[in-house]
Amino acid sequence: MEEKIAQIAVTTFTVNNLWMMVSTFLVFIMHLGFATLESGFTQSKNTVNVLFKNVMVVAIGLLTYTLVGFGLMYPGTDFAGQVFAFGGFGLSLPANGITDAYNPGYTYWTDFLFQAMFAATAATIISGAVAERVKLEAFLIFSVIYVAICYPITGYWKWGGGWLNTMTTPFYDFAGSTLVHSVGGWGALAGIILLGPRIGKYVNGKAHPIPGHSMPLAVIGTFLLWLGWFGFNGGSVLSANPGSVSLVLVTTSLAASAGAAGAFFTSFFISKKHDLGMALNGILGGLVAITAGADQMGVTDAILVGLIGGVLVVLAVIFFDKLQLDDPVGALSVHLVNGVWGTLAVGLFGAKAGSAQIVSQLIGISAIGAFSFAFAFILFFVLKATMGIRVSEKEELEGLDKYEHGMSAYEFGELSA
Amino acid sequence: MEEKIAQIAVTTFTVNNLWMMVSTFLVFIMHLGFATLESGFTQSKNTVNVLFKNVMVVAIGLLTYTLVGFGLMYPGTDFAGQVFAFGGFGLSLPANGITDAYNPGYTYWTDFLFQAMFAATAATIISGAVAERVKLEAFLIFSVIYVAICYPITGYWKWGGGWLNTMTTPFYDFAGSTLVHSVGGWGALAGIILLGPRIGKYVNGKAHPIPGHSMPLAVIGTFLLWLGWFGFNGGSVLSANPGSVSLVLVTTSLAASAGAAGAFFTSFFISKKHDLGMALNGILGGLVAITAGADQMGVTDAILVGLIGGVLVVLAVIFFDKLQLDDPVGALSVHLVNGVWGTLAVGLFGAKAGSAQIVSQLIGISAIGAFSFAFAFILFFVLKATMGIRVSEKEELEGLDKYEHGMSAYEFGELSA
Amino acid sequence: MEEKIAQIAVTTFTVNNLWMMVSTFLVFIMHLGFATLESGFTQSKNTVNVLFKNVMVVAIGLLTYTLVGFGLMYPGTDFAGQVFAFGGFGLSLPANGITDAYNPGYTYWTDFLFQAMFAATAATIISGAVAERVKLEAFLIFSVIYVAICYPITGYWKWGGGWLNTMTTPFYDFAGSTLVHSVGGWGALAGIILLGPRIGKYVNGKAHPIPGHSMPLAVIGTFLLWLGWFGFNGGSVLSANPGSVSLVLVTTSLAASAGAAGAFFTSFFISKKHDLGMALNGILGGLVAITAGADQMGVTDAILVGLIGGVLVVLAVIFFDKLQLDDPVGALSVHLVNGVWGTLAVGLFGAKAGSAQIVSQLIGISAIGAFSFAFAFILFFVLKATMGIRVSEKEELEGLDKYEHGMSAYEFGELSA
Amino acid sequence: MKKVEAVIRSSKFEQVKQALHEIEVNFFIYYPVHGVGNTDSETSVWRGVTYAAESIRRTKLEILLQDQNVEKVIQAICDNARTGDVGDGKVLVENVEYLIRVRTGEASHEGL
Amino acid sequence: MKKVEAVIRSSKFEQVKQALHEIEVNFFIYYPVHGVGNTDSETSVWRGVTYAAESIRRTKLEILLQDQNVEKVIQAICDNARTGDVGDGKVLVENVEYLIRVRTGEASHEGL
Amino acid sequence: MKKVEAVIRSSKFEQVKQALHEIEVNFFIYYPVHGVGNTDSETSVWRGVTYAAESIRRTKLEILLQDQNVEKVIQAICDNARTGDVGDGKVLVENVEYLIRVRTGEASHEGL
Ligand SMILES: Nc1ncnc2c1ncn2[C@@H]1O[C@H](COP(=O)(O)OP(=O)(O)O)[C@@H](O)[C@H]1O
Ligand SMILES: Nc1ncnc2c1ncn2[C@@H]1O[C@H](COP(=O)(O)OP(=O)(O)O)[C@@H](O)[C@H]1O
Ligand SMILES: Nc1ncnc2c1ncn2[C@@H]1O[C@H](COP(=O)(O)OP(=O)(O)O)[C@@H](O)[C@H]1O
Repeated sequence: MEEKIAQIAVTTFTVNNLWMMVSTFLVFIMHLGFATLESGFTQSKNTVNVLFKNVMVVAIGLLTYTLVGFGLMYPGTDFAGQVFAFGGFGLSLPANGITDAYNPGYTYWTDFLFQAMFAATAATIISGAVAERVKLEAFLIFSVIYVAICYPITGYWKWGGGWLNTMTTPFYDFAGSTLVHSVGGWGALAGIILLGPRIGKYVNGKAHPIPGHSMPLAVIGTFLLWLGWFGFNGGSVLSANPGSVSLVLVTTSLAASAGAAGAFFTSFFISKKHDLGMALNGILGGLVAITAGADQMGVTDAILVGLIGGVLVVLAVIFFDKLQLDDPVGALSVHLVNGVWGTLAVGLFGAKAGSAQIVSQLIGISAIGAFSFAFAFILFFVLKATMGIRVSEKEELEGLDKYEHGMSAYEFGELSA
Repeated sequence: MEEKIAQIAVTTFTVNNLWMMVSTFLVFIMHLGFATLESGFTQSKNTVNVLFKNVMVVAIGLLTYTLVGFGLMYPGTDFAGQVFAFGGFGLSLPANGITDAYNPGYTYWTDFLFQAMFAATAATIISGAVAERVKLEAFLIFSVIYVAICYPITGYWKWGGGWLNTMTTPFYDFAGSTLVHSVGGWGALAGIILLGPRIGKYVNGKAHPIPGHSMPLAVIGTFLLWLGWFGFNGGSVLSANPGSVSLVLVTTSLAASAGAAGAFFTSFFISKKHDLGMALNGILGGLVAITAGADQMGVTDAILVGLIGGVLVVLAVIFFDKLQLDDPVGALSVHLVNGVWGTLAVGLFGAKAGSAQIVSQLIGISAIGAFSFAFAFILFFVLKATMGIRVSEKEELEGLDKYEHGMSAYEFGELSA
Repeated sequence: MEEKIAQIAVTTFTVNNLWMMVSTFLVFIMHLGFATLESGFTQSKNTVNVLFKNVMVVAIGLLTYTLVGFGLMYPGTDFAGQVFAFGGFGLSLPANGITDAYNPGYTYWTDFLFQAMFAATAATIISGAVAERVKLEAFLIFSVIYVAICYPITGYWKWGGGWLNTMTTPFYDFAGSTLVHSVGGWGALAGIILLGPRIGKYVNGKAHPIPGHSMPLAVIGTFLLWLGWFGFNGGSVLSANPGSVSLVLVTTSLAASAGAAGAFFTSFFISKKHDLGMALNGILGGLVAITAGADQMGVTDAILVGLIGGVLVVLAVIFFDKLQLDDPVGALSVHLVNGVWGTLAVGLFGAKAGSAQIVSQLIGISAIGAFSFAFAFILFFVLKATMGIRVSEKEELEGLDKYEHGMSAYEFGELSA
Repeated sequence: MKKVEAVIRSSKFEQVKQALHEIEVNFFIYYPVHGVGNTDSETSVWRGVTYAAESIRRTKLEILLQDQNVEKVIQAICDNARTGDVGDGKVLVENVEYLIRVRTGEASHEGL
Repeated sequence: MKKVEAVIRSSKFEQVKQALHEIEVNFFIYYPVHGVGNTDSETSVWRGVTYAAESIRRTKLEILLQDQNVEKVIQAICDNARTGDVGDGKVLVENVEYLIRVRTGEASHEGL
Repeated sequence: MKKVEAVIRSSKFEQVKQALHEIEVNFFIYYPVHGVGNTDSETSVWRGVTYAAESIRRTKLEILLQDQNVEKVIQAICDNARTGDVGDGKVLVENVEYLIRVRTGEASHEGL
């Protein structure tokens, strides 16, 4: 009898942990989403390169996060309220790491893996923005350091219990509009500035489109990212709590849908065509925007946040083109702009809305933005000064696949020849 | 102690809700399955258009179902046994909406999202059938209205507790062979009739094949649909009940496999070639067929229902071509014919077999068929008379992508040039 | 009260079964992973053929395993310690088959479906190795027999409770490095030997590369396989035990990542290019290698096992090319070599390491290797002598799609014409 | 013997093919090409930027003919490839010195 | 100088290429084309409908040659592209006025 | 009238196109081809085996010109397609007997 009652706690723990594992799988599949989206939105002569970056970033990101990142981001409760802390290298199973004494929602291992899948996302966001011209080795080194050091530090500020979390009105970022997406977005901005645009992108100050090579890949990517977001946001509840998780899934889906609608109408208004690329970016914009407050919004809030996100994506794409910031896949518009918007929206809509919260949100956005932009800028700058970050003109024109990889993404010769 | 025991109910509710959320994800991914299947089975000059429809149908479908559909389909228990009922616009969390007092299997939010993912399916089914010639705006307006009004009304008749559910021998449709698939299929039939065939499809009364442009996309679509069906059927148990859900997964898988086998042999017999497209449609036919009785069938029943479904798909494709009903992706053969077959099979095989059940099944099939066909026909007819439902000949010949979207699905120029 | 307490056991059972169902879905999706990986790594003139095999192998595999395989592999506890046993044809729900009296982790139906998804994997592994030249009918017949008889017999030796499981130091193979992957790999080897290389692969003793036609498909395949492996390994815990399952997920992910890193460095060292195909194979090599001991390894063990797996893949690909064993997708290097390596690694790393274990591992590897290679060799040999196993030279040169299927995988004519 | 090369709208290809078959021209090759030129303005859109497509998709046909058949083939192509809008394409005639049929090795100066 | 154009079965391309290399013809271009004509009947199937493929995949080669080399190149192509079945393709010879090498700008009437 | 055919590096195509537009050559077609020949050695890798790519991707242009314009077009192409490395390609000039504009049916021996 006693034993049976003890089983209740175990079973509850098992359910929560199961949900967190499922969320981990969903976040994992976002990496395939990024790989397909980014390769679909870029040229076929660079497809192997884009895919290679996305594959290696996951692998290297996981290993790096194992070695350093996890210890930096979650140093433990002894380090609350600080700016920097480190819990040690590598992983070591704490006492009770596999029972609910560690956390009522998940084991130490689940915790690590869920967080590690998140971490690799930030680097992957950058990979799209610098695509078609960045040197592979330079990018991989950048990713390792960014995932190992920058992302965990700002992550610690909030999720690890650092200073942003211990302010009077704590900064709020439910699942990472700022901590993940903007951090990726600021890194992307630094990279774009230091790399410069692709050859031929801006001629006499006018943007000259370089269409992506495969819309089916882009659509596969977007759907997989939406799917993955169920785990990204839903898993951020950190337990299988039925009410909280299912609300988060609803707000996430409605924001994505509203984002599509917002981008659909805005882009049709601007170009009189039904722009598939913008609709896809609109979905992603809505998803990024809802991420900061997915558990705080009602149905109408979520739709509004997503709708505005979708409109913002379209305007931002055009705006960045005006500034000649060449972003092949729209990473800035999706992750940076909507990361900021979504974080701010927590102060404007939903349960936490209020002026104190707005101030806290602005503090968080600025502090994390400043730190991660500066970090990325310096890191890219050092790489540029030393090994170089951009491929040769010849390589860029003939395609990175040929020179860096010695292969083509497609061989249809046999087929149609 | 008391508290711990109370926890049992909460944990049980959490497990059930977790399963329903997983099912929701699986049904969601069916939309990617439809997008890839339909674009694979159509020409590359229309690929952006096909993808665009599939993306927007999900987004718009979710928003529409939020606003109207859910209230029409599940008006609440006060409206049992009727033909039409409406529970109000929008979503509003009922008291106890996030505890097992709402439903032992899921929260209000999970309920809504699971149902909303289903709803969008019906419109997506139609999108394949009318592909390569339908006007985008007309189709989107059709979808909004169909998902908002027609699908919820017939859905209410059975699942919402309406008259088909309160007959002496209630009509039985476990997961929607009729309520979802046939409803999509009848809408598709109406669209096909009013649109007419694609230019060049029937020359002098002979069918002239228009091959799809990518078999890999079609295969990806079929596997994702099969995967999604685990949630479509498995989630229709409405709880995580181990025995029921796992039986449903087995009958679903075996029917899909038998459908592949049935189509494989039938098509080889007819054409002496191993027709991949038919094998894929056979899988889908088997899946649609088992849907109505997935929880009522034994192993052998499931195999027979699927096998016949696979044979029927092949014969139906040929039959519809004889009638010059041009259905680019086989939506009629898969969803309409097997929707009807599967619903009927509940009266012939498995636990519910019997003449009273056969009669009830026929009543349900006919009533829902008549309503949804008439609804779709009138709706398409009005759209045809007003804004027009078909693109110009020039647009159709040169491809919808160029005129409606101003882009191509693929740009391999850079690669092979 | 009593009733509520009884509910604890039911709920616990429900959670465990839920996890096993999720694992089943993940293993199912591996089949799409194989389909896309194998078609990406082969020529576009044979794509329909490769896809067709992968689709039909799943369907036929499930039906075959229903009829014979499950009864051969899991004959029941009365048959412990033997070499051969048979529990009867077909499926029949045992008493208590849907309660935890059957098994605390899953129902009879879940058990069957999880195992059936595994079984089809072994045949699918072979399909890649014999691609681009094997006769479709011969391959399908081979698959049916291999899945129905060979795989279950060796599977019974260990997992079904046969002699390898009742040795003093039992052979250990957690999730099937040997029982699934090597069994597939040995079958592949037999097929490759009896078929001979593709025309033009070895000219004057030198390997002449025949590049695959689509790297995006190969990347999609690899990510889906990694995803599926979470269920393949995680599900092999046979319950949702939080500590065990989450550890397995971590070792699995780290081995995959380390495999990518191992292959990345090795192949760069050899060819001075960043070889995407090798990175993908490295991930798979790491996954196969960790499979035998995923629950016995620590973090560092897992990384080492995966790293060595990744290095081995690259060396093995080159080695098999030296031997003129033509393996279009690297099935031998991934599944056979790493299946052996991973099984052996259980004796070298982690909790079970020790000389007695090494001996047992060698016994298991050899016995199962000898049996399955001999079985496959004889079976292919008989097929070769009777119906023939290789297509005509003309068919091979012009592509199997044209002759066996009467269609092309891609039709881009409309697009670029 | 002559070689007639025609660059036409891809959407008109099926119709031209039928017309050629009707006048018993059963052998030819065709392939997709990009045409740069005066065309019906086609606006493309990519990520919010509207631009004039700098090239359009055309199909090129190559037909080997005996001299006396050139006239009617050109007529058939022009009649069937025409829409009347700018961008209908061009047909040109070149001289071919001689032709060999691979299967038999037989050569001809007039066509086979 | 002459231009030899050959339309052959794609499956014979590798063999023809080797043969050309053997007679020291190391420079040429090739590309895929669709051939309409007498071919070994190929039946295609799409969704249950069997139909004759209206075109087949062929590879076209273009080789620039000095006049005296034309003969042996044609021989090499015919010998190696032949299967003996209908549909083996055609080789034709055209006159080229002159040729310029882009790298150097040098022109020639005989070939480079 | 002449037909100028140029086989150039695909990466130089944009530059050549601009140059042609500058000298008012606004009409032409182009398509991708495989070039076999002396090229800057490109090593490819497939599954651990390094090999010399046996062909490279080139773009072929076809431009119809009045005789007097041939010279300057060749100049423009050569100037802009040149990198100086082996593999820059070839330009050749052929004679065209006459040309018909599909839209109007008008024929010309000098060009349109
Ligand atoms: N001088 C030329 N050389 C090669 N191709 C040409 C030439 N002139 C036109 N074309 C091709 O023919 C197509 C249609 O020609 P265009 O002059 O635009 O239309 P139209 O003949 O109706 O005036 C162009 O897109 C181009 O591809
Ligand atoms: N008059 C022609 N003009 C252009 N291409 C031709 C012509 N005749 C034949 N061909 C091409 O050569 C291919 C083979 O020719 P065909 O006459 O069918 O075979 P064979 O030469 O063996 O009789 C055809 O498919 C077609 O593509
Ligand atoms: N005789 C020829 N016939 C057809 N194409 C040729 C011929 N010679 C060269 N080419 C094409 O031109 C390309 C470049 O020529 P190549 O001789 O390699 O360089 P370069 O002219 O700089 O010496 C080759 O790849 C080939 O495609």
